[in-house]
Amino acid sequence: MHPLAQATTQPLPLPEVDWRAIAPELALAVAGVVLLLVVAFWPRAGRGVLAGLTLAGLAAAAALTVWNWDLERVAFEGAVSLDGITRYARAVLLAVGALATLMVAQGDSREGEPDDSPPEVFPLLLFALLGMVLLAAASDLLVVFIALEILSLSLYVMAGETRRLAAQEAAMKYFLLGAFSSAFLLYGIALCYGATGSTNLLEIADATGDPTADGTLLLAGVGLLAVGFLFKVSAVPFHMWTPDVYQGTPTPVAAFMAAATKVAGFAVFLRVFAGALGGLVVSWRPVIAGAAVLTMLVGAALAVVQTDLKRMLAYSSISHAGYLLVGVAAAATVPAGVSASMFYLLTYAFMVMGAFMVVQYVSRLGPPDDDAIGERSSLEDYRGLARRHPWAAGLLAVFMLALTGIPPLSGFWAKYYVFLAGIEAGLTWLVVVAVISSVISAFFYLRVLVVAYLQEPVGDPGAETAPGRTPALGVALGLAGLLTVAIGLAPEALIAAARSAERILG
Amino acid sequence: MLFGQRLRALAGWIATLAVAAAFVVALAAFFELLSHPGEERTQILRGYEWFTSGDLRVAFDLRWDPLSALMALVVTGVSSLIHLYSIGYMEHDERRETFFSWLNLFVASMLVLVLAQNFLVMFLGWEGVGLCSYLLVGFWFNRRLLVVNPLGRLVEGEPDDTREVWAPPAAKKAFLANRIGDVGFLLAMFLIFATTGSLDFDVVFGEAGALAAGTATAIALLLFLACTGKSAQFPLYVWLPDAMAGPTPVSALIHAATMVTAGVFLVARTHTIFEASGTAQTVVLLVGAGTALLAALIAIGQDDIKKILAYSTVSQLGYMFIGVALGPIGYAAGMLHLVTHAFFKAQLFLGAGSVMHGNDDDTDIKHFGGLRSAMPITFWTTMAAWAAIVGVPFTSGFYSKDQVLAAAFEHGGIGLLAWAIGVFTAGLTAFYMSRYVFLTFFGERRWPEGRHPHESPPVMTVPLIVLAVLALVAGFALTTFTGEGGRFQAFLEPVLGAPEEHESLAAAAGLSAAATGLAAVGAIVAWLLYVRPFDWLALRRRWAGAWRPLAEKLYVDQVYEFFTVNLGGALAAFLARNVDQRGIDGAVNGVAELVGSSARSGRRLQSGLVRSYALGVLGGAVLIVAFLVFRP
Amino acid sequence: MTTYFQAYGTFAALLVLSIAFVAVAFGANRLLRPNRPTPGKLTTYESGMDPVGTTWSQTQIRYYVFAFLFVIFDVESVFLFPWALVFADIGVAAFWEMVVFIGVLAIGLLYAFKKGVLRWA
Amino acid sequence: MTSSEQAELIVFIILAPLAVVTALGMVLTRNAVYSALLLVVNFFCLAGFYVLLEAQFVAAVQVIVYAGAIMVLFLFVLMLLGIGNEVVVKEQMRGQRPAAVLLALGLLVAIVGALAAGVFDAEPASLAAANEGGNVEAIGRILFTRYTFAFETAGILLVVAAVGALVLGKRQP
Repeated sequence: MHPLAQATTQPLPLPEVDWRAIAPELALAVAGVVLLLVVAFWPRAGRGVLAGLTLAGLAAAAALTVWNWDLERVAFEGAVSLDGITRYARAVLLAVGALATLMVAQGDSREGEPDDSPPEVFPLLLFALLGMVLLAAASDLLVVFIALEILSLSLYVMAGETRRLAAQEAAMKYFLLGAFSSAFLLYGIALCYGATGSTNLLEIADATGDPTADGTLLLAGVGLLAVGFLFKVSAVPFHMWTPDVYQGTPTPVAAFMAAATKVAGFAVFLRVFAGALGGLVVSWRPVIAGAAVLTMLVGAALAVVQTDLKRMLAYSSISHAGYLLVGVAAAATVPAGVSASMFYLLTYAFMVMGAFMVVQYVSRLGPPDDDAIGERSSLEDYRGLARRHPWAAGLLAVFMLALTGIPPLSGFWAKYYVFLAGIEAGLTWLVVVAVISSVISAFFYLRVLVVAYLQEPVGDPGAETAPGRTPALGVALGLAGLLTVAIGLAPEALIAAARSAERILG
Repeated sequence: MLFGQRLRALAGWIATLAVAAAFVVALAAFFELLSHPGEERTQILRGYEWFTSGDLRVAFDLRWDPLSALMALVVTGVSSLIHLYSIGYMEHDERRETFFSWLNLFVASMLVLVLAQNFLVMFLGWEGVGLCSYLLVGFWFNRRLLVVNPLGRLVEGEPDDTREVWAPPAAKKAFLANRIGDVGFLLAMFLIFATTGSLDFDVVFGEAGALAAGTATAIALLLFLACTGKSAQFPLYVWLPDAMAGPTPVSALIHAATMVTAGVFLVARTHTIFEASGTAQTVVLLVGAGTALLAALIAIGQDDIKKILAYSTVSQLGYMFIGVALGPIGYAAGMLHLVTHAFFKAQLFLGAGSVMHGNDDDTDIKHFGGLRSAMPITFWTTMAAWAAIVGVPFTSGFYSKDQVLAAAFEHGGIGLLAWAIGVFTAGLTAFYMSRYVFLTFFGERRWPEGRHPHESPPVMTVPLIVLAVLALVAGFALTTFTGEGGRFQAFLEPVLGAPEEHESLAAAAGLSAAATGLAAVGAIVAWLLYVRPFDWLALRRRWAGAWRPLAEKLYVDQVYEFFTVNLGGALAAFLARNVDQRGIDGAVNGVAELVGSSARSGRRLQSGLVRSYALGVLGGAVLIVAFLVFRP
Repeated sequence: MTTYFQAYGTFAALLVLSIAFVAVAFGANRLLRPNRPTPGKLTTYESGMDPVGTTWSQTQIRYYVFAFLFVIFDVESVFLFPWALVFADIGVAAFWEMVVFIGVLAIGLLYAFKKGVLRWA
Repeated sequence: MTSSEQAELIVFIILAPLAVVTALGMVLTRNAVYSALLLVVNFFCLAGFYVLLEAQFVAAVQVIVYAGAIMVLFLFVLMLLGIGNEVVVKEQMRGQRPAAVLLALGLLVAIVGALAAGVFDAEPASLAAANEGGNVEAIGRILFTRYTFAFETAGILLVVAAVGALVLGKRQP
């Protein structure tokens, strides 16, 4: 029955407030608001204080996530659902948020220099995380849209947080194209509502089970939903903004975007496509598979020709989105596809953040650029890094090898599981393409190592400035490196946790 | 600081001792293994459990059986000698501690590869050796590096060379070939898991016989694709000669003795899978034989001593593949050739390194001659290895090559073709190897004025002597203590299976005579051409039509280059120009444009890029929606 | 019973009337007035001063911030109408719902206030 | 056809072409202010459509928020940029316009195809039941019960938007 009609024929049901179900989200919202007020009322609060408060908020949310770990229910009349995807995504997102906080806290100013980054970046980070966590938990297309907009708006502003022209340009591009794609998503939601009479994923799932209905209208909506999600996870051909934006934005924000947006985007992708629209898998699978092929190959091929590390990482993140799409394509028929994708997101988030952390570290080595265009992230700046900064180079090697998918590191397992799920779902051809793409990708990851380990630094080494004290960045780097190695050596527990994410409540 | 300096000086010794210790441990474990009866000689070390979930159990399990013991002994033994040699060879390199750490990393990876008990651990080693090889080949390239991006922005190097995409070309080639091979390994691994549900060797090999023929063929051929990359077989062999650009000990260790034999080892290790597919075995046989012949021909045309040895390695690897493609009768022969080749080819490379060391790093064979008296130890040890590779009776190469050829003959059918090619190639081998030693050590002195060739220090010559002795006696020692196929075969039988009873080896004597005779002819021709006072360069000019193709490596590289560099470069440039418009320089342009427009945010849209991005989004949306609405 | 569209008849009539009123007033004006333009008459009236520059002058960024805040609170106010209508039916829960909603927005306003965006200096 | 349906048709026939023409005019005109004003007219047409569909609340929102607040914002932005020194739109990449037109038409065809396949066979849900007690009240009922959660999150969205605008606005030189 039409939900509007339903509302009037019954006495007004008072909404049951399930505080516990959304406790982590509430914690994030409260923390964000508190940080906003701190920024407003205490303008001289240092970045350390703000970062500490942010981390406290994240810790509270994490504690509540753990408290809620075994909760499985649909809350707020189907607005959010607590299931494996939700809790796994919550955990990963909060960890990513903590690392991003450390990176942001470090900033790019050195001792004695004023910081260009505004203090608002901390509350915005929390709001962005709130949007992401909500997106991962949303079980109603309306909530999906609102959550997506919360995270997008926060990211637009964060992308342009510094006065650098490149950052401003990145923010503008991201905003314009993001708004454009949101329009598609919204139209998709409208068409889905029109076709099924509901925006609730469970009810949409029921509607897809009706064999008599002509699904064309719904499929058009599904296609537009796919456009919106594919844009967020930067899949080809909706990827063009990614390199420009990652290159232009401040490195901490780029890292956050690369890691966290993917986690949230794929969580909702899995929930909507593998969950609610699982009945239509025959129709949408070619779309996702086609996008996966394009994404993997275009991402890898274009990464090869880059000479800027941030830009290269952007293309690399595009090709990783392609591998994840293999997981999504498999997920509707093979539950392992869900767990493989979630595990992939976990490992990918730490690897890519780690890589960006090294970028942030290296960008501090050169003299601060006067033209204020962008950050120092050209491959040139990495020549001979191993001799000057063996630790940074060593960590860079760990992240690059993990991104390549070389066995003892976490990235290998991620690929391995996703590819296995693909084969299990009968998408062997797709896996073949994925393997070929991952082979191409080794080319550019290892090139970074060649530059760092085999080449002599250019110019006068004396011109290099000290990176300054980087306690926050150091901790973040250590954590990311440790996680990447540790997950590689002992992936079992995390895979088991991902397995529990296989059941989608809708 | 002082301590650091001293440590740097000691780096080579520390690394050498570490590998030597590994060798001692391997030796002890080997004798422990021998104390068990044949059937119980497979021990599995249940190592660190990577994880178990569901039906998949992956652990860092190691396997100690005759095959892996053999490989481990060869790897650690030869490595110890080469490490020792490197102390002298790399004495003046300022980054020698880096060199030794990578060399050690290589040995560790190689051990992981040969000791693996499942495909995943093996893949770990497989990738590890590839990575080290890549790094070590590129070790010296920072001296004359060419980094040119596809859009032609030169970072360093020749200003008009825009073909090289980014890295030292040799390392790049090695990398590409190996990555193509890795596709094979990965896909084979997925296929194995998809069909047998496990990656553990025991489980997989237990089910290998029950595989459908098509599946077995697919897995075997994918594995063999990996082998052609790692072990430099046709069509992926082209990287190995180029990899000679690395330091010579690297060539000796990685590109002659150990890593390149990993493919042979892989076929032997997974022999049950290959046995399940006759097609795959035939392919291996033909590729091995073809590569042996092709590389031997090209070796004749080379003037660079390391290139000659590199093509020789490719050719000898071909022999090994012939051996392991033949089934149980050939496995032991192929593995024996692997062992003996490790000794004599390592010696040859180290000898070549010694020659280079004493001749200002010159590698052109035309600039040597008569070095016999200047570097006697190098000369005599190289002659020992020469005897082995040429197949002088009772040297190690004689036994191993002979056994491979005998097995091929016995195998019959397509094996006869391999046998014929092998015998003919033996003649070619004798010719080009003789050419190498004659032009280097015999005849008149051709080195330029002012050069004073000198013998290398003991730290380099001791390994030469040890390897030379091994090259002479290893074959005899390993085979002739017992009859019937030899002790070596019996040792490997628990792993590789016993051949069916074969007829008396009466014919074998005749067969070896054929190969030995042809080799003698090759050596004599080389003597006539290169040792007698004879203007062989004039001969070469007269027969330029025949010479050119050999010198030009039969044009295989050119064909590849056309496809990879021209087409690949064009594709990359096309992508950079048309798909990623900002590409490499675009980012700067875009910003410059912004600066020009005084950074008013509204103007930014005029750059046109955002519009084209939006068009991309729109185009994708139309495609997707149209596909779903008007679905077929 | 009046139909849905008849209910809008009055509204439509009012619309037509108001447009007609303006049209008639200006039309009559144009028909009746004399028309003798001089350069002085055609200049923009700026309290007797000579106008400087073009009619388009760049406004301050401040306006944009105000406009933006206006949009946000406009949206907020829109929600108040349906809320007021059903408030009685739902009861106290509805009250708290709106308190939370407005409270969150009020914090935004507080932030803007403390940041001094609302001051005109 | 009842008189009500007739009235509906007449209004639609008046509004639909107007909506299309103003939309096209908005895109095609070179003067940004005309463009903005045409957009206002277009918003009013949309409001008319909503009235036709008996969604009075949405119609009112359309007028208040879009034609009112958002248009004001647009005009401020236009003034901020200074229309006087008009930017000559230069085509940087040839073929963008025709490509855009073609793709837009493609999307139109695809969506119309979907609507044609889906809308006409569907059983329309009862508008009367949905609008019982008045359109605004019906919306209030569902918004403050079933969609409470979305409603509150929308509040956060608005705050984020406000903070973002202030942060970016304050940074301008």
